[in-house]
Amino acid sequence: MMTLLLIVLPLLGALSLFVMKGDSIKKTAFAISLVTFAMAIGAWINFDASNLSQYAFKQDWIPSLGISFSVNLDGLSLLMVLLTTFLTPLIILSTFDREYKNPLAFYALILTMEMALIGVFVTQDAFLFYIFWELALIPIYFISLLWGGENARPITFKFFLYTLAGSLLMLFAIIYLYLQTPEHSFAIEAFHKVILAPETQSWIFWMLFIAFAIKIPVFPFHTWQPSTYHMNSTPGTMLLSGIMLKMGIFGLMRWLLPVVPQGCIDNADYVVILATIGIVYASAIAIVQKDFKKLLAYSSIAHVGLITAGVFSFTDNGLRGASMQMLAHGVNVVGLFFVADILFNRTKTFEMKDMGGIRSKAPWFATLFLIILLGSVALPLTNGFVGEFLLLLGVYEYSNVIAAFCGLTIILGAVYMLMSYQKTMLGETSAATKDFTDLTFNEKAVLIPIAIVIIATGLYPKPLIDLVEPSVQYILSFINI
Amino acid sequence: MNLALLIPVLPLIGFIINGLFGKNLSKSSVGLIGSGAILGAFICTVVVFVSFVSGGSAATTVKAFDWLVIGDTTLSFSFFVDQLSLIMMSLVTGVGFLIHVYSVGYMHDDENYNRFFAYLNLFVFFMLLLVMGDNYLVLFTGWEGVGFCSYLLIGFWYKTPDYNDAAKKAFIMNRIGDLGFILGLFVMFSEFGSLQFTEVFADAAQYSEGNPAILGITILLFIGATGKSAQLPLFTWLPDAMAGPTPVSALIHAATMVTAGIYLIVRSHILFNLAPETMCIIAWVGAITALVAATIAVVQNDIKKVLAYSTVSQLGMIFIALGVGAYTSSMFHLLTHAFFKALLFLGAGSVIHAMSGEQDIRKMGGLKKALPLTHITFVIGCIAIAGIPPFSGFFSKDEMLAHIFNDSPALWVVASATSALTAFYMFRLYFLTFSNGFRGTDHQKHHLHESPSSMTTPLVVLAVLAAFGGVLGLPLELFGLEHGHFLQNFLGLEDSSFDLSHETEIFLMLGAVALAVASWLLAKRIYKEKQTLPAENVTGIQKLFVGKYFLDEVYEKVIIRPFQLLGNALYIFIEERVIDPVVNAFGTLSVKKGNFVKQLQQGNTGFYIFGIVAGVVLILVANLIWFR
Amino acid sequence: MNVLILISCLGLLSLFVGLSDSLRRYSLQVIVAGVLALFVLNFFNWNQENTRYYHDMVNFDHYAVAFTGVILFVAALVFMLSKDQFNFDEKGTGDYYGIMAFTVAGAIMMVSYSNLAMLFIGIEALSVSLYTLAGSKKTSHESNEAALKYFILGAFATGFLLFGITMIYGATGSFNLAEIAAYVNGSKDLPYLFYAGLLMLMVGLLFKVSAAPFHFWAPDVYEGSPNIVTSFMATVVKIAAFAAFYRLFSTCFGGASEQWEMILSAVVVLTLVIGNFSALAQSNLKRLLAYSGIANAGFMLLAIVALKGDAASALFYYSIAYAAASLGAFAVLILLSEEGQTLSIDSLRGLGKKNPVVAVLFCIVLLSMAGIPPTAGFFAKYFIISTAIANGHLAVSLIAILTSLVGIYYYFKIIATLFSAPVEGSENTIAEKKSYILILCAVIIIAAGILPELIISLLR
Amino acid sequence: MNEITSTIQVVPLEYYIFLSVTLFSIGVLGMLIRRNAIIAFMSIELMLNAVNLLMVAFSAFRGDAKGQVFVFFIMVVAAAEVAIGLAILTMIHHNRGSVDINALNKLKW
Amino acid sequence: MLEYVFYILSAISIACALLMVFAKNPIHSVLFLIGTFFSIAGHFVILNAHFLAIVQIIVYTGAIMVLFLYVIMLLNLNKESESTKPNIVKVAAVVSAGLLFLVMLASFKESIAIPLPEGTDGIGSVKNLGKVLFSEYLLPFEASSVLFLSAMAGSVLLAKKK
Repeated sequence: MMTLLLIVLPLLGALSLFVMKGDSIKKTAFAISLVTFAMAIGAWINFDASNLSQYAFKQDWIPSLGISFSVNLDGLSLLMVLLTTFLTPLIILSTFDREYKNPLAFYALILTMEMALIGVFVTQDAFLFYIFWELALIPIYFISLLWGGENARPITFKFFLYTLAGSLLMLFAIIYLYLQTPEHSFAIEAFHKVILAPETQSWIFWMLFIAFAIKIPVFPFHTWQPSTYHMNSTPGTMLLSGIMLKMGIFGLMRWLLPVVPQGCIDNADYVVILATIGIVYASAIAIVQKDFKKLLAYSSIAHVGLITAGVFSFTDNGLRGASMQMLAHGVNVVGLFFVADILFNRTKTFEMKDMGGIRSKAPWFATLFLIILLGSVALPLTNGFVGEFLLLLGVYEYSNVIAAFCGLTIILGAVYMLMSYQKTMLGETSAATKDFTDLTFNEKAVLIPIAIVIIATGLYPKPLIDLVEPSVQYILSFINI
Repeated sequence: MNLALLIPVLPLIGFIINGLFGKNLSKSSVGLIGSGAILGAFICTVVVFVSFVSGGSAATTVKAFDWLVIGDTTLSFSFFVDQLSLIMMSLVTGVGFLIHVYSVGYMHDDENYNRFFAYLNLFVFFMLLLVMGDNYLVLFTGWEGVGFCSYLLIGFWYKTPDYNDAAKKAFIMNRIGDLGFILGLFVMFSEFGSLQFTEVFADAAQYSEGNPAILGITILLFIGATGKSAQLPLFTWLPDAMAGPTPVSALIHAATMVTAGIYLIVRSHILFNLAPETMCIIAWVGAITALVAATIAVVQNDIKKVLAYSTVSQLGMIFIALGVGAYTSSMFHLLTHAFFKALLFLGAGSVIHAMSGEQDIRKMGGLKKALPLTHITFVIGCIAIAGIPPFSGFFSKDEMLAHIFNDSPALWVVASATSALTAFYMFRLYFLTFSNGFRGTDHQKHHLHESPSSMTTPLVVLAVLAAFGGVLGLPLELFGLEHGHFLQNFLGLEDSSFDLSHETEIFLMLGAVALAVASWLLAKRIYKEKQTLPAENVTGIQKLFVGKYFLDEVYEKVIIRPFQLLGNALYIFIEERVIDPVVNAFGTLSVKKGNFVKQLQQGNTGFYIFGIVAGVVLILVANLIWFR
Repeated sequence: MNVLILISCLGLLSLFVGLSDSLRRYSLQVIVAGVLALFVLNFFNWNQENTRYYHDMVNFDHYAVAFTGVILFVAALVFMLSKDQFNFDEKGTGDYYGIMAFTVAGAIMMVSYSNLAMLFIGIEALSVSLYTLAGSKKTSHESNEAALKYFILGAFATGFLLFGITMIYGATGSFNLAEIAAYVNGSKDLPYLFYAGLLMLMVGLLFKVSAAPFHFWAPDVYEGSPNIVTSFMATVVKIAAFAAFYRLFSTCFGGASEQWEMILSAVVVLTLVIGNFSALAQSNLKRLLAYSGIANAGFMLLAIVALKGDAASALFYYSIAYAAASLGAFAVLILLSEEGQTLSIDSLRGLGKKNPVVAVLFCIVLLSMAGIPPTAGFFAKYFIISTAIANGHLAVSLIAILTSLVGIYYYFKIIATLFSAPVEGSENTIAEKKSYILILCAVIIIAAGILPELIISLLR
Repeated sequence: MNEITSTIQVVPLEYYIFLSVTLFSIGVLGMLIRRNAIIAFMSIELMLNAVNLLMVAFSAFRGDAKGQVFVFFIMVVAAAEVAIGLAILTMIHHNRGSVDINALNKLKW
Repeated sequence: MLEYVFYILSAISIACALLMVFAKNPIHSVLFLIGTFFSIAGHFVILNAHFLAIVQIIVYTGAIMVLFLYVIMLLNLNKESESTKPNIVKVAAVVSAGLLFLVMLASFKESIAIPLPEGTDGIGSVKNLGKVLFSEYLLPFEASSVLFLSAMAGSVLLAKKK
């Protein structure tokens, strides 16, 4: 029931906004997202990680087609739900000092998005998964289109159609799998039972993988991403980068590995190589970016490339690392994009060469940025390290040469992140930054929780790892037959 | 033993207080908190040390909390208290405390006073993690953490772009090494299934010499060490790191952080002993680094740069010793070097303080009178580093040289040459700074003054240590006790066998001393008596030295530029000309196709009839072909 | 059966109402009330024991009753939408309603026939009425042109249809579906005559459902006809045509499926490609809907390709989803045209600001057309694709899925326009308008999306 | 009445098919080649007649009256269509003064 | 003997059909079409469909073609004013119609072996046809009245002037 409530609450919240006026809209939206977060925490408190189906809710929906509204929480789902519900209030809070036109629609869309995202993470039915998956795309389409910056329309369309193309392939694969299930059911257990020939698994694998890969995005399916992140309003970018791309990785772990294990094993080499190329490629491009937001976009590609490689190492370390890094990346990237937003808000530019010296003007800002940056470059005792270490270890167990290449992210990540920090924060102030003001209360209220989470989960990740451990083992049990 | 937990925690508390609330505290309380935290840690260390020794010197593990789950094991955040870590802890907290005290005076006028102490405390925290960790991952945590603090402190004066570049360079070069380190950990984990020191070493005992996995682990760990301890090819960051405040140079870039590589190898010596090839590489990398850095130091004119290259050179020497398996002497030299190099840096800081920030020794001279205390301590430091008895450097260096000779005379030649050069450039530095007349501006001359007592006290303490630190390594036979010396017996490391005769030993000792004294005299002749100043334009091989072997330029041309070009090329040619257009092509093609298909709709009924007829014909033909 | 008789009577009644000067203004009420009453009456035909009437001319089985219900309901909606739409001359309204009622009668024949003669008469009753309706705006050149094009091409296609029927008669000696089916299933080697006849018959039907390459009439006729007639054609007529198509092929020709499957698959692909890509390049909303109708036809044909399994319920669901979405779109179109707006997509700019309710409802409609869950449009496409895959038509299903991406593009282009800033200087005057039909359609779309089981279980 | 059987005996069904297809094709040709709507209508009538002929032939060869009944319906429909078609034509001629089917291409693309 | 009748009738119908298509004047086309209809009525006769033959003449020539003539006269279309299509289109038209002809022929030429019917004498008679039509085919018959009604109302609506 709790799981259902987690889905329904944001939706009801979104609807309730329609009776609100003025400032109370965003406050209500924030309150609702906080309550959702509290519920997720509540779910966590009484959680028994070893039980893979908790707070389950199941209601037949289209029984004749074996479709049911079946949701529950396991460790992995709960982790993602925690991420989503933690970030959404922050994303909403990040807008408090900004003016967005038509706030009613804006916050309603954000809450709807939260609903769809939670749905994606908790569903146990492939059909429902697909529905939430698509449903998540609609709010972000509108957010991109209506609140996006320059060239919002063509860029939104590219992003939208690109991801949809992948989704449609996924739909095809899901239907095919459904038809192969013995009892004609969309339930994930039924999918687990499907036995397919290796060749069939292979093409199903690619269909599903491309869908996820576009969302993640894995090189070379990434080109929608930098422009979309760059053009979008900050909440849009945060939603996309912080939570939405996790859908792809989550999809890999929940819907790809256990369902077509042989296909995964047969094609893992290609995927890992693509991911590795993506890491180096995106890092190299990030290094030469002059625009801060684009730099973040490319850095994100590099990070998720590593996560993908980790997932496809099929090792417990790789999957644990992927889970941890999903959380870490979500938190960090939201923080970083908010930093970009603050920079843009004060300087009206994303060009790093026009900035500098902000540290002396805004010590709070500089320090919090630094902490988030450390998470991003995976310094030990920050959240990024936990994930990255486990991921690299996982990849190493898969192939030591590839691990060496993936490991370049340790160096290259430091190069571009420190470069951006230096260009924006250090040095003498410029014309654009001479009147830079330090963080407002609301801005602090966003960045400080992020910083705390970065350090707290870096210092003591064990509860989280314990949380996902049974799920990871369960996923692996399909691969290691 | 749980007191050990407090040792790293105290600096952390200091960091948090100073970092979060330092802005609102008075400078004196900031200094008090910062230094007090380290002092507390030092006291705790001493207490732990004493109880450790009195408790029969049994290594113990103190667990803080479970940290990570890797593979099938849970890695805990635990501290390991044994002889080695205790020595390092004492060094870190002891020297660290002195430098904190020194900083109270040195940084007194800085607007970011609290930030400085916060960073220093954080550094000490990470350094303690590094030396106290009971597994490689905690060690790595400290390892990365000190690198990060070094970044913060080098770029402490962040308004100057050069300093920021230096900080970034330091961090990134460290990270290159760290990649090696972390890969080494992976190999280790997959080989031993653990990263716990005790477990790894216990397992390693079953491996025979020359095992490829061990070889891989040791080489990768050594790559990590080259980054942190500034060895070729990753040493160029250290001289640039002098951009940071001088106490930082003393603490991080002389006494503690840069010795982390040595600590790592000594800590893992059981593995390294199984990999003779790696040892050979270490020795030669150390040798080349030592010589290269020494030659560069000879022509440097920046007081701190001379010391920096000297540090690189000395570390190189230690690596030679490590490479020949002389772990105890390495540790010995590490300690004495920490004393005298910290002393020298702090002395240099005192000089710079007096000179209002001037660092060029050509513009100094004759400071003997103005800075008497600094002068005395600096001389002690110079003599110690030059290896002239009876100061500490003599003992440690001599011991290393003897071991090196024992293993490879060729290395010994290099090491001795380095040693001679060390004496030369140190006294060059000394004479140019303190002797003869003052060469600076009138304003500077007017301003010259001895530093406050908060700065000189640490100098004196360090001078005493630099002078008498050699006691640690006095052969116990002199006192009629058993074989070896105090440090050796205490550490109980598995050094390589040592079979030189006493005669050879004494001969080597005398030779080294003679060389050092000769170098001293040569420096005195050139720089004191002839009053030669380093030329503006250098010629011949000196160009190479002044240009620092053009390593920075080579890196720039061979690695950095090509990589940037690659990034640009990927961005412009692959991203924007291939991948993106391919994706966009689907869109544009669709629209084009739409416009084409649209043209079919001519509006002309006759044409539509054609369409229908054509359709029927096609269907019937298809039917005829397929199903006839 | 009673429904069929009564709808014809209703048409007659409308004609009479149209004649009387005093009753004329009630003609709309009469027809709407009549059709709704029939819709209710139709429910009683469900699960009747004897479904075959008049020497097995018509068979009101579940399939027929279900589709009759849909046709009546959609027709009722179209009639409701038609207020003030037939105001070309004062006297004609009742006549138009009468003719439309006859069209519905033809449509009901098309969904319930069990004899080719009834199919033929049904198609012709439908077509002949539509020729008139297409040209009903007599002073408009577009309407004239639409009527003539529709007539010439329609009659031409009838020729092929008849040729096909003749051939099948020649081969089987019967017009009765059951007998033909028995013949098909009974003999191993069907004569070639039969196959060719089958294909000619298929051509005739493909024309009616506007499948490529027999679709050319559709965009022109849709655009030229009065809006209300277009909405009628796009919904009632199309559903009837598909129902007839499916009924024929599933009852009679399933046994010979390997013969036409490939050809029909090729037609599906061609239809999807032409429909979607042409729609992509449209700037006129009505014409875009016409092409989107062609694309939808491609999808519905896929159900016929699949034929087995749940294809009937898939087609049924699709019909409802498609009709609801189309009607919603036409409701907006009619709102626009009532205000004298051009029907270009750009005239929708700023609607989101001026009239958010209509904009959001239209948005729901468009989402359904694009096939975004959880709207009815998604399930419609899903059921069809699922059935097609289940019957092994993987390649054509994949193409259908991918071409629907193109569809998504142009539907979302409209959505984007709805919410983009209005053109400078132009006053969008539909600000105050409401359309209950639009609301109803949106509700149906959402309800059918949330509870699809209710609909698909009907024909299982 | 035994003439019928003899007709069937002397003229094979194929001939009727041939004749019917020929007439049908001529009708199609007329549709394709002429622009005059009246001629197009007549071509359609010709096509329908070709179908009628064939239908009657089948009916005769099968000895089954249903075919002939169907022809009856075809005639009915043809008559109805002609009525509508000519009405449309009249209307268009009234509006535009031409019955050239290709001149009607306002609606396109 | 009968086969010659068949050939002659066939020749007439094909020739008249062709002339109908190619005649410049619509009036001539109408007349040629009537010729075709007559010859088809002849075919009906030799196929023993006497009733249909009569209906053919009455409905087609008597009603439909007269309607055509009437419209042509009414609209003054009896001029040879039709702008001809370009030659390329004509060639294309002939080619496609020819192709259709060939393909249909190829598809249909294999007839089926229909067993010779027995007792088929009276099938084309009014009595027999009436029986079939008003028993078995009553519903289509009634339904076609709907069609007629619709066509009637439609024609009136469209053709009447304001």
